[in-house]
Amino acid sequence: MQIVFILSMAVIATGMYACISSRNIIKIIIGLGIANYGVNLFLVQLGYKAGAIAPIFTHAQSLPMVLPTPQALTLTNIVISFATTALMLSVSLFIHKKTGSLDIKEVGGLKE
Amino acid sequence: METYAGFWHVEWFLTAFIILFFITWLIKSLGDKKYKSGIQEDIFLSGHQEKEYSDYIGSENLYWGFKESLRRYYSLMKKMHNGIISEYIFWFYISILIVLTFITFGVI
Amino acid sequence: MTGLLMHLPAISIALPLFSAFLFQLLGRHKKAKHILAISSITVLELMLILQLFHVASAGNSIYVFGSETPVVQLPSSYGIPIRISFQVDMFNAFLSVLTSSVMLLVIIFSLNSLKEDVGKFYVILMLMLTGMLGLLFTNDLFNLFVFLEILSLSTGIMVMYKANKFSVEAGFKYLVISSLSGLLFLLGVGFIYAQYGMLNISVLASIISIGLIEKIALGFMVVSLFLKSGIAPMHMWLPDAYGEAPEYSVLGVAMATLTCSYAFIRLLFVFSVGELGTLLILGGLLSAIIGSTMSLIQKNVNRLFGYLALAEIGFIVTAIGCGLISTESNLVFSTVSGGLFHMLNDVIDLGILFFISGIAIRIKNSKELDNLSGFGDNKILAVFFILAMFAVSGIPPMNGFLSKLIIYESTFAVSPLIPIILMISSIIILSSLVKVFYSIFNGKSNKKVPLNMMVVLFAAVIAMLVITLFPDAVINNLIKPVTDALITKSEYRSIVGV
Amino acid sequence: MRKEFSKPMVKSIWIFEWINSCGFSEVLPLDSSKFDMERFGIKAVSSPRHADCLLIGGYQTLKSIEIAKRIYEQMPEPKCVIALGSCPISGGMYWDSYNTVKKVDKYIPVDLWILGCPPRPEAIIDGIISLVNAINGGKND
Amino acid sequence: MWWITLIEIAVFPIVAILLGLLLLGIDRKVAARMQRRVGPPILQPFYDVRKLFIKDTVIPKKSTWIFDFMPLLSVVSLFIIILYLPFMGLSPVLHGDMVFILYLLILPSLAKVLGGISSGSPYAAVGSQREITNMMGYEFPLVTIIFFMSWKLFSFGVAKPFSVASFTSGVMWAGLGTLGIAGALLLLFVMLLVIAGELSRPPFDVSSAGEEIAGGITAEYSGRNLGLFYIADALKLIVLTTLVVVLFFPFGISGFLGIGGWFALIADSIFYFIKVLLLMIFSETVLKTSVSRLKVTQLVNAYWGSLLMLSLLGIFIIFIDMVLS
Repeated sequence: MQIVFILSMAVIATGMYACISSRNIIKIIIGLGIANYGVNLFLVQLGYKAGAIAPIFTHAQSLPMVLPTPQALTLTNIVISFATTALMLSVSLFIHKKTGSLDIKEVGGLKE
Repeated sequence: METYAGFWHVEWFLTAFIILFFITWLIKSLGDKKYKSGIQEDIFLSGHQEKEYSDYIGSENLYWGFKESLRRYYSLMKKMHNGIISEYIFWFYISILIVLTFITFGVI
Repeated sequence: MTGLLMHLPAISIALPLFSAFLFQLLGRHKKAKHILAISSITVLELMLILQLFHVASAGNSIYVFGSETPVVQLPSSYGIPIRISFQVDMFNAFLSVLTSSVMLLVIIFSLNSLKEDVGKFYVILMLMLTGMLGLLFTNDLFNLFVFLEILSLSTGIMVMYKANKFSVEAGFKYLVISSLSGLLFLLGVGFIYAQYGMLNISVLASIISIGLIEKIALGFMVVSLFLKSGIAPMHMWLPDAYGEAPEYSVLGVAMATLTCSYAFIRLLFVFSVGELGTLLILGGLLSAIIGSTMSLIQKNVNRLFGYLALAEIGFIVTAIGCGLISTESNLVFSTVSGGLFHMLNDVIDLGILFFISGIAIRIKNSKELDNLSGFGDNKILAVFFILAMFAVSGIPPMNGFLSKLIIYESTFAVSPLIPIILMISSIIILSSLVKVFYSIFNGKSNKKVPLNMMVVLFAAVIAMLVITLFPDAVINNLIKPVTDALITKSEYRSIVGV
Repeated sequence: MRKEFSKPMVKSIWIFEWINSCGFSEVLPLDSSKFDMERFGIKAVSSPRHADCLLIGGYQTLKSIEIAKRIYEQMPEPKCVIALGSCPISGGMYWDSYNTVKKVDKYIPVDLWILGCPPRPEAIIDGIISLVNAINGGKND
Repeated sequence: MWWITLIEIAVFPIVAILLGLLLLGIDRKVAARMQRRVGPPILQPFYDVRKLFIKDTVIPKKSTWIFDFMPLLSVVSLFIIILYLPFMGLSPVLHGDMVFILYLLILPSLAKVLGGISSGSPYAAVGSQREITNMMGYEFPLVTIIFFMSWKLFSFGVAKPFSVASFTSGVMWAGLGTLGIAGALLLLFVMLLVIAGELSRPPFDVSSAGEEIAGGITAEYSGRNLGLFYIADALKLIVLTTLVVVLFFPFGISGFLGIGGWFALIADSIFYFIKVLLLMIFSETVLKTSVSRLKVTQLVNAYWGSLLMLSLLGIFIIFIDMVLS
């Protein structure tokens, strides 16, 4: 259990590091995506019980079941991060059309 | 209206304002109102006859004195707001560290 | 009638969503879309006002989604609250009325400045309103994350609505910032869930014992909401977003930021985390200083008002921070009531400023301060602007002065340095507003101001004058119960009897 | 017609100096402790809007008389003009040059001539006092 | 009793105008005497105002309607401040608190600035943005001193530490050792310089700089508008010196001499007049004759730098003194 927790924290850390170190907008979006996957991983492993089966009630064997709510949270988060990434990608397309480059220095037109 | 360490009464302020506005209006009406139109109404530009001048001072150089005296502060601000998104996120990470240290070590 | 009252929180979310969906069906006739938008928002506002009075008289009301009778003790074997529930107390009822009236004014203000994509604009506006009302009413942590994301996405699109080079960049930054903050908020929710296995705020508040894990979880949640409401070191996206948003709906974006600040105020007070008070004060003071000094050197008028909004958030956050730190109940009450009263005044005063700049930009169709001049002979606009300038910078007898008076005279008991810095930043705000006054009300050009914009301006100014002339009435039966609802957590916690 | 000087004007006369050449070096000591003009309520002012008297000194060229006339126009109504030194009277030393204005009176109605090239500070003070007495005595023109 | 206050509301401002103009006359006379000049008669300001009210009031074509309204607003706001301060040694007519007075002190110069801006002349626009810079400057030390003193009142356990009435209980010198008195004198010195700044007197008169920007803010004003600004300047002198009297020397003389009734009233007002006169002489007449004008950047550096440090030093000394005793 501890390993997965540390792994998810590592994934989140890499995602967040990718956001600040990359100079290209697409890489920032990818970084955000990775961080989202890290959070999803963290959420899913919360309800994990050793040897339990998926929480599907229709004619399920009488074995202990994994906790269903974190999986619901993860599903919603996946949907939301999907929508946000799609929107950001289309916006970066638009930015490229308008400013001709994806580098954050050129794009950063709004100075002080 | 009572506040923690003071108070504020609107009604007295408004009555005083109305009475004193009337008194000042009386004082002002003592003066002379009429004047000769024409050249007398033009703006005094040390005597020069500017046909079309823009008397408007661009918003860039208003408060030059204040900006000049706080030059170092404003150059720091220019560097801080330089429009690069990864800088903004970097500031967010710094704030996370500050908040987490503050909240875990209970620094009141 | 009482049936309707029971279902109000759910209806207040469903109505904007449903009308957002309807706009697509109406196809091309613009007139119907305008009517639908205005009518749905007015109906919503009346219901929310009704709810405000109901809550004022009958205390908090809770609404549970998905169980037989809407208001029932939460069923399950031994009372784990697994259903999503909305709780309406005096604080978020008051803010919901404020939000919906702001949105109504924004819609009326932008009636004739929308060319052809009327439906698209109203869909985004309705989604923003859904996000805000959901954020206000929700009693469930994960639900708060979902509504935060809805609000962020729709406000991001609203900032990008003008689709020119700069607004797209501002919108992109807004989206990146919001998704990052949503991400970390979810991490905090995950930690809380790992520890207690439940997500209902009021139940958590009653059984939570602040240990290390809870502190880290609350830290993550609160920091991401700081980022979303633009407190000092993380504020750079705010002037970009306000500067580049379309001039008729900037107030909507401003309202979104204030709703995010509601979220973290609610969390901090419900979970009674005292340590963050000093941090809030430092962040508030820093944003007051940066907001006021940076607004002096701006050239774009809405960007300048964006920095003013940042400074005003600084005032509110400092007052709330002092409320968190201090222990003596009288001091806590007056600092928090000062902060909330300033939230109300700030929305109205900034509203007037944004409406006037909206009118100026619409007539001169340029955002630069240098070519907005030409309203010298418009007497009404000049008087309104002067009143708003007095109000924002807190010159008596305007309403801004009332709330700033409460803030100064209560935070000074915490430490005299705080009101000194706040007062200096409000003087600098005054000078940047004088600069805007000089740019706008300079030349003479008899351009006609569209009627609907003047109606909206009149409404905002009347609201300001009502607060100015009857401060005791406003404070005693509006601000006092709202502050009590926020500070006395007992009713908020005990409503979900576990 | 010009509004006439009235009695209360006399106690405080604010002058606006339009002095080109040597006259200024004579007007300067008026503020000094030796010839204190402030004891008569006379104050040098920096904008014609505030001024009552226009002090014209030094030789006036065709261009500068244009500006002087404009300044005179922009002064509020009860106003007077004091010509300082011989240059405004008859062009002074430069009477024979082509562009000096020989007689300022043709362009601006002058009320008081102070002779001297340049007139000494006492002469200026004495001139202004005589103007004050003239106004007190009712002879306005 | 409320009609007595109405009468006082109407009478006090007129008395304040006369007193203010008288003080201005004495100020110019003393300044002249310092330069070994004879100097204008004491009643010179009265003649100036009378003359200004006779002259034409020229309204420039390019100026907006605010140009004509603002002199009125600046005089009205000064009248209102006088009612809230203990004028002529009596207790204040209306009860307000220090934050309100601090904010109301901004209104006169703000009205002057708005008038200058809407007069359409570039000289006035430059003058008014200098005046705002000046205002931003002198607020810092002023606010620091006043908030420190109310904090001191608060630590003494006074109920309403911000109300003017509690200030008149002589908070400054209460319970101070020798060190504290030195700190208080330092604060008084800073306050005198801030007063000179607020009146935009010579070392700080960047806004109405005669030579550089011909006439500064009031370049376009003439006739009765200028007269109103002249009266506003005189009233501001009274208001600010009364503010310093409230902060530093609020005690009356009648208690000391032990005379009661009407004589106490007269004795108090004479003592008040003497206090105001001395304060005015030391604060701005001395400065007017000895120091020349600062540049705008030096102005802000002076306020936010040296004067602020001085006031913090004074506060620190008093704090140490309070801790020791």
